[in-house]
Amino acid sequence: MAETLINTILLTLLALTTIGVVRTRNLFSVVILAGIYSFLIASVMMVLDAVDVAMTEASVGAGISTVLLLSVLYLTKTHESVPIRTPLLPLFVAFGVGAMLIYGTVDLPPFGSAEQPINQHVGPDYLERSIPDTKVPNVVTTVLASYRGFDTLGETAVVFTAGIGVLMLLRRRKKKQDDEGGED
Amino acid sequence: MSTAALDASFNLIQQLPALQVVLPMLGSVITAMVRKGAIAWFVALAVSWSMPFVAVVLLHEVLVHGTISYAMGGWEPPLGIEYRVDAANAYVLVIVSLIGAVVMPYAKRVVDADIAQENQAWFYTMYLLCLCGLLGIVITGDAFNAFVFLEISSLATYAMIAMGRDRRALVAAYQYLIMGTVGATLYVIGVGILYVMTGTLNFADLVDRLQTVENQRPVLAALSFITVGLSLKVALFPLHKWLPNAYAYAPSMATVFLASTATKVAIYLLVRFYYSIYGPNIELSGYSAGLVLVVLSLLAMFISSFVACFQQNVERMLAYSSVAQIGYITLGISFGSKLGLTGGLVHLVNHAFMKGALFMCTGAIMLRLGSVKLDDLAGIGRRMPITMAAFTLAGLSLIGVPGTVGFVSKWYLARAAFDAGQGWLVFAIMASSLLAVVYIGRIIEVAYLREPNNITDEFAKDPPLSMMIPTGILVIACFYFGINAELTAVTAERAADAFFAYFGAAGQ
Amino acid sequence: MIEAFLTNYNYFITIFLMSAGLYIVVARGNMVKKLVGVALFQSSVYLLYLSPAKILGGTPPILAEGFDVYANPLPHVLILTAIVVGVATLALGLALVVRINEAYGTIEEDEIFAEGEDLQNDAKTPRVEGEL
Amino acid sequence: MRLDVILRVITKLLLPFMVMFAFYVHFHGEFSPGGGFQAGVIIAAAVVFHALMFGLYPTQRMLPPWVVEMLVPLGVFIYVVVGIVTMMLGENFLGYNPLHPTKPYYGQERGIIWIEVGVLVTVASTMVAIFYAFAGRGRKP
Repeated sequence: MAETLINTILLTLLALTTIGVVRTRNLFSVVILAGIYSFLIASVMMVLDAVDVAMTEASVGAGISTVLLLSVLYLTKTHESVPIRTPLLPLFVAFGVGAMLIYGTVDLPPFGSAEQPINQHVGPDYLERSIPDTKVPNVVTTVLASYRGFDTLGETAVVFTAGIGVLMLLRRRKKKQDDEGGED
Repeated sequence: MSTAALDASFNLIQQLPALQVVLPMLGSVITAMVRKGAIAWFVALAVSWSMPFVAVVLLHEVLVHGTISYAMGGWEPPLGIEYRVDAANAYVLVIVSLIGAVVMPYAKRVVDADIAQENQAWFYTMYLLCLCGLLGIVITGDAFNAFVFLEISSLATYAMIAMGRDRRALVAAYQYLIMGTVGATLYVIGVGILYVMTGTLNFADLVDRLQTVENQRPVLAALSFITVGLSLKVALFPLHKWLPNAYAYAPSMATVFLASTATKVAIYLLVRFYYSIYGPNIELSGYSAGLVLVVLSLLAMFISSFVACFQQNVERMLAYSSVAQIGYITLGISFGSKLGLTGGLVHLVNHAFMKGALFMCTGAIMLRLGSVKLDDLAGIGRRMPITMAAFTLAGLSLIGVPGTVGFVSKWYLARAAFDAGQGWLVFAIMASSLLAVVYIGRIIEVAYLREPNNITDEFAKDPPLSMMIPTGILVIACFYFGINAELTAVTAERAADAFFAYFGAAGQ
Repeated sequence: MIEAFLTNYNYFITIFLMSAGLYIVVARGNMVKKLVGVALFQSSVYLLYLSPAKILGGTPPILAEGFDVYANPLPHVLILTAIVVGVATLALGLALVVRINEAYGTIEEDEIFAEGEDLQNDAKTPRVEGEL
Repeated sequence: MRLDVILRVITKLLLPFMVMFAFYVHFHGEFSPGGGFQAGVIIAAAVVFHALMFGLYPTQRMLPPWVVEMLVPLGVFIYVVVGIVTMMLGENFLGYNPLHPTKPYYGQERGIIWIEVGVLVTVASTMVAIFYAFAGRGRKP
C-alpha cells in the first residue's frame, strides 16, 4: 500500500512539473523544471524497482541534459517568443494521441501484478538463468551485457554517432584563445 | 589456441548475418580513428564493396536452404536477440548494400566539394553508421533491436544532412530530427504495448503469442502507433514534410544514398509488421487500414507529383517526386495481396535505381554549377551532355516508358489493381505518370532547348569518370531490369512469399 | 471506479506526459523548448515500459538470499537503452540549435520562416553560404 | 574566478573520489546497480566539474581534445573486437562462453567486463567531447 501511495504522489508531482514546463516561457526555468522532472521520474523509477534505470536517469536526465541545455541557453537566448501559430493542430495531435493511448492502455493488465504476460514469459527466464549462466547477481547487468548485449552495442554506437555528429557541427579547427571563459 | 583450431571453429558462412552489420560498424570506428579523408574514403569503399557480397551470399543461402536464424551472443531467440534472414529481408539487404557500393566511388568528388576537409573522415563515419543502421533494421528479428538501429541510422542521417553547404540544411536537419524522433518514439510506444500484451520482443515469438491474446484492443492500438511512427520515417503522404527540405539541402552524396535506401528500409519494417506479424492475426484486406493506405497513397501520388511540377529547385522537385513514388509502393502494399506486395517490392528496388541515378546527375550539376535551380540549368544539355543524357534516361524510367524499370513496376501494380477488382486504379497510376512527364519534361526542356547562360558556359562540363560510371551503372540497371524483368520480379515474388509465410518454419 | 482509476494511474500519468510532450513539440516554435518537449515525450515512454515490470511487494532484480519476488529486468534494460538514445538525440539537436542560432541569429522557427527564407522559396539562394 | 579558492580546493579534494566512485560503479556493476554507462557519465561529470572550476583551457591541457576524440571510437572498437574474438573462437557474435577455456560462466564474466569497458570509454569520452564542443563554441560576437 505504501508503495502505491508514494507512487501516486510522485506521479502527481510529475504531472504538475510537466504543466509547469508547458506553461513557462522563460527557458531557464524550463530547463530547471526539466531537471526537477528528471529527478522526480528517477524517484518513480526507484519505486518501480528499476534501480539501474533510476541511477542512469538521475545522472543523464538531470545531469548531462541540464548541463547541455544550460550551455545552449548561454550560447543563444533565455526567453521564448510567443508563437504565432494557432494552437488547434497541436491540441488535436496531443488529444488524438492521448485518446489512442487511453484506448490502447485501458485494457492493459493491472499495475503491479505478477500475472501478466511480461512477468510470465521471458522475464522470469532471465532471473532464473542469470546465476547458472553467468554467476552475476545483478540481472540487469547480465541482460544488458550478455543476453541483449547486441542492443548495448547498438546503444554505444548511438552515443558514438551523436558524439561525432556534435563534433562535426561544433568543433572549431583553430581554437581562439580570447573569447572563452569556459564556464557554462 | 593454434591457428588451425581457429580456422576449424570459425565458419564464415555461418557468421555472415552478424558480419553484415558488424563490418560497417567496424569501418565507421576505423574511419573515425584515422581522421584523414582519403584513407577514410578508402575504408568506406572497402566496407561498402564487401557488403553486396555478404548480402548476395545470404540471399543465395536463403533461397536455397531456407530461413537463417542467427542467435546473437549464442542465446536462443526469445531470450537473446535474433537475426532472422528470409527471402524478404535478404532482398532488401541486397538492394541497400548495392546502392551503398555504387555510391561510394561517386562520393569521393562530391564529398571533397561539399564537406570541409577536417570533417570528411567523420562524414564517412556517419555514412557507414547510417549504412550499418539501415542494414541492422532490415536483418534483425527483434522489435527493440530494430529501434536501436533505427536510431543509429537516423542520428547519422541528421548529421549528414546538416553538413549541406546551405544554412537551410541546418533547419532541414533540425526539423527532420524532431519528426524522426517523434516517429521513433511512437514506434517504441507501439512496441511497448505489444510487449506488455505478449511478453516478448522477438518477431517470431510475437506471431505465436499474438494469437493467444484475447483482448485485441491494445494490440490494434499498438499497430496504429507503429504505423504512424514508421510512416513518419517512410514519409508517407501527410507526414512527408521533412523529406523535400532534407533531400534538397543535404550534401549530394547523402541525398543519393538516403533517397535510394532510407525510406525503403522503413517501408520494409512497416510491411514486416503488417504482413508478417499482424498478417496471420488481422486480415489486412478486410481491415480498414488497407483502405486508408489506398487513399493516402493516391493523395501522395497526385498531390506530391503536382507540387513537384511547380518546384524551382530540381532536387526539391525530385524529392517531392520521391514522396509520390513512395505512394506507388504503399499502393502496392495496400492491396493485401501477394501480387500487390510483389509490385510494391519491385518498385522499391526500381525506384532506388531511378532516384539514385537522378540524384547522382543533380549532384554532378551541383558540383559544376553550385546550384540546381531550374533557371541555372538553361542549356546544360549541351555543356554536360553525358550527365543530361543519363538524367533523361533515368527520367524516362521514372515516367514509366515501356522497356524501363518504371514500366515494370507499374505493370505489376496495374495487374494487382485488376486482381483486387479495382481496375480504376490503373487510370490513377497512368494519370500520375502524366504528372511525372510534366516535371521531368520541364527539366529536359530547360536543359536542351534554352540557351546556356555565361556561368553555364564557363563551368559546366561533365563530371569525372568516378562519378559518371556509378551514374551509368544505375542508368543501365534501369534499362537492364526493365527489359529483363525476370530477376527482380522472381526475387520479389519470393520475398513477398516470405513476408506472408515468414514464420511458417518458426511455429504456429 | 476509484479502484480502477488507481490501478491504472501510472498509465494515465504516462498518457498525460506523452500528450503534453507532443503538444510542446507541435505547438512551440522555440527550438530549445521543442527539444525539451521531445525529451518529455520520450521519458513518458520510460514509464510505459517500467510500470508493468513492477510487481507489488517485489524487489529490484539483484538476486540475493531471502528474496524471491523480483521486478522484471528486461524493461529496465530496454529503458536504459532508450535513455541513452534520448540524450544522444538531445545533444545532436542542441548542436544543431547552436549552429542555427549562429547562421540565423534566432532560434524561433517562426522568425526563421518569416525572414522570407522559408524553405520552399528558392528565389534568393546564395551560391555558397555559411562556413564550409 | 579569483574568489573561489575554497571551491577549487574542495574540487581538487573531491575529484579523486568522484573518479574512484565511478570505478566502483563500474566494477561493482555486477553486484549492485551501475555499470559502464553510469560510470562513464560520472567520469565525464568529474571532467566537466573540473572545467567549471578551473576553466576550459586548464582542463583541455590536462585532457586534450584530440585524445578525447580518439577515445570516442575506441570504446565501440573494444566492444566490436570482443564480438569478433568470440566469433573467431567459434561462438556467435558476442557469445562470451569460450572466452574462458573451461568454465563458460567465467567467460561470460570476462566478456561482460570487457564490453563494459568499451561502453565506459565511449560514453565518458563522448560526453566530454560534447561538453568541449559546446563550451568551446563561445557566444557569437
